[in-house]
Amino acid sequence: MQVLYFAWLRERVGAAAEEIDPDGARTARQLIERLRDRDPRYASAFADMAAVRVAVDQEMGDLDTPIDGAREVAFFPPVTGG
Amino acid sequence: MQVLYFAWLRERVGAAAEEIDPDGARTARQLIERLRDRDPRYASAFADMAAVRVAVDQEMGDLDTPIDGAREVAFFPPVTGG
Amino acid sequence: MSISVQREPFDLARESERLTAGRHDVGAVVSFTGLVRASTAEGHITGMELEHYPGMTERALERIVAEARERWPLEGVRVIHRYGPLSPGEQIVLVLTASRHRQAAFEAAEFLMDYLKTRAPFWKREHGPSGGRWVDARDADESAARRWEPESS
Amino acid sequence: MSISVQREPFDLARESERLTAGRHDVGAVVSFTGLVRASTAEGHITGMELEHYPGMTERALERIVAEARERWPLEGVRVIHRYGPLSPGEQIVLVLTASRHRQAAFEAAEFLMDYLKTRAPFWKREHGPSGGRWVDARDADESAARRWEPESS
Repeated sequence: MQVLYFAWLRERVGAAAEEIDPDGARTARQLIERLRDRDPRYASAFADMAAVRVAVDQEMGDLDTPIDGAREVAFFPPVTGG
Repeated sequence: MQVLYFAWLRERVGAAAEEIDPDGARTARQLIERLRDRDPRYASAFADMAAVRVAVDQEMGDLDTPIDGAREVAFFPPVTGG
Repeated sequence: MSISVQREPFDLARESERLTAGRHDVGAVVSFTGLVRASTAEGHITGMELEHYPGMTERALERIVAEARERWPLEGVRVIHRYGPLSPGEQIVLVLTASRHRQAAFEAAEFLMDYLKTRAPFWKREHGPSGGRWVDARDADESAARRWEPESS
Repeated sequence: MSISVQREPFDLARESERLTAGRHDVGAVVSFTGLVRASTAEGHITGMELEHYPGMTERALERIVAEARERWPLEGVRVIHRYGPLSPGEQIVLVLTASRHRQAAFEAAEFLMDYLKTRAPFWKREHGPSGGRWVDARDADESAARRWEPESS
């Protein structure tokens, strides 16, 4: 599964994209829990879960959106375009 | 006093502007009454008073706006610009 | 110079650039362009003639612009209204507003159009297959203008 | 093609003309141009960087445009959003709407901006004297977007 990070989440994780084995995670929230256990960079990036937004296969979702079979999961802060 | 007419009021009166002696008329309504008595063209132009708008010295007014000392009184239908 | 009453077409890009040239405090520019439609409520038209009241028109537009500036924090305003003969597809009116934020720019542009439609001395005469007719004022325009008056809300 | 995500500046006049060229059924064209301001809530900035999510950005904008077309009778819509480094005074975003009447054109343009601000994956990083900082989302933008949701009114 391709996992993408944008804005300050990208900076804190230290990568824009990485291939990750979801390791049984069935929602975005569970995937974040797996990542946090893996490395302190993720614990820092995902310290404030209220500031984390999720897209699954390029569709806006939330922390409880299922990620089974997804090709691409993205994490980013609230958007600030326009 | 210069009296101006616009749009279909101009067409019915048959003039865009004319010099008129107010002959004691103190409001736009009184001026219209004087004109009506003068010629059937005015009676036709001012047949529907609800459709008549007034400006005195280029300021929007109404039928009861005083015209004493005015240099220019204009009559026209509701505006349709923009 | 924030208002013009003219026969000639206007140039949206040039007017917009003038409003923001060298400015770094404008975050939002809204433009409204009104065009002649070939089909109206009354049927197909081949053109129209816009009559106005020279002198009063300019005063009315200046006053509407001044009122918009009082109501919203605007960094720039431009109003251009054409008169004379106009064909379908041609420009009639341009309203441009510039502000720090989008809400002020949008609201002021809508206000300017609503007031211009109901308070500026212009009259449209449409030409169609069955001759010419003066356009009637629309109640919808009057209601739109009234929403900006606090006493009516 | 109604949406573009690009590094290059856009040409308001050209986009506006494209929307109405040869059309005689458009009575109202509204444009919104968003520009980089030199002074923000956080102080003076020397520039900004707009990051986005290629692929998803286009999908999100297409969806927002489709929703605007469902809600209002539009004759044309155009949305251009830039990304990359931008200096104060530079264009960020263009929204153009064309309709028979002004109310639809104004409302659709405001809706597009409100949704674009809260639903399209862009992130601004401002650069100032004390370094760079990611811009926080504004509650005001979220409230502005919510006014278009019937259940909340």
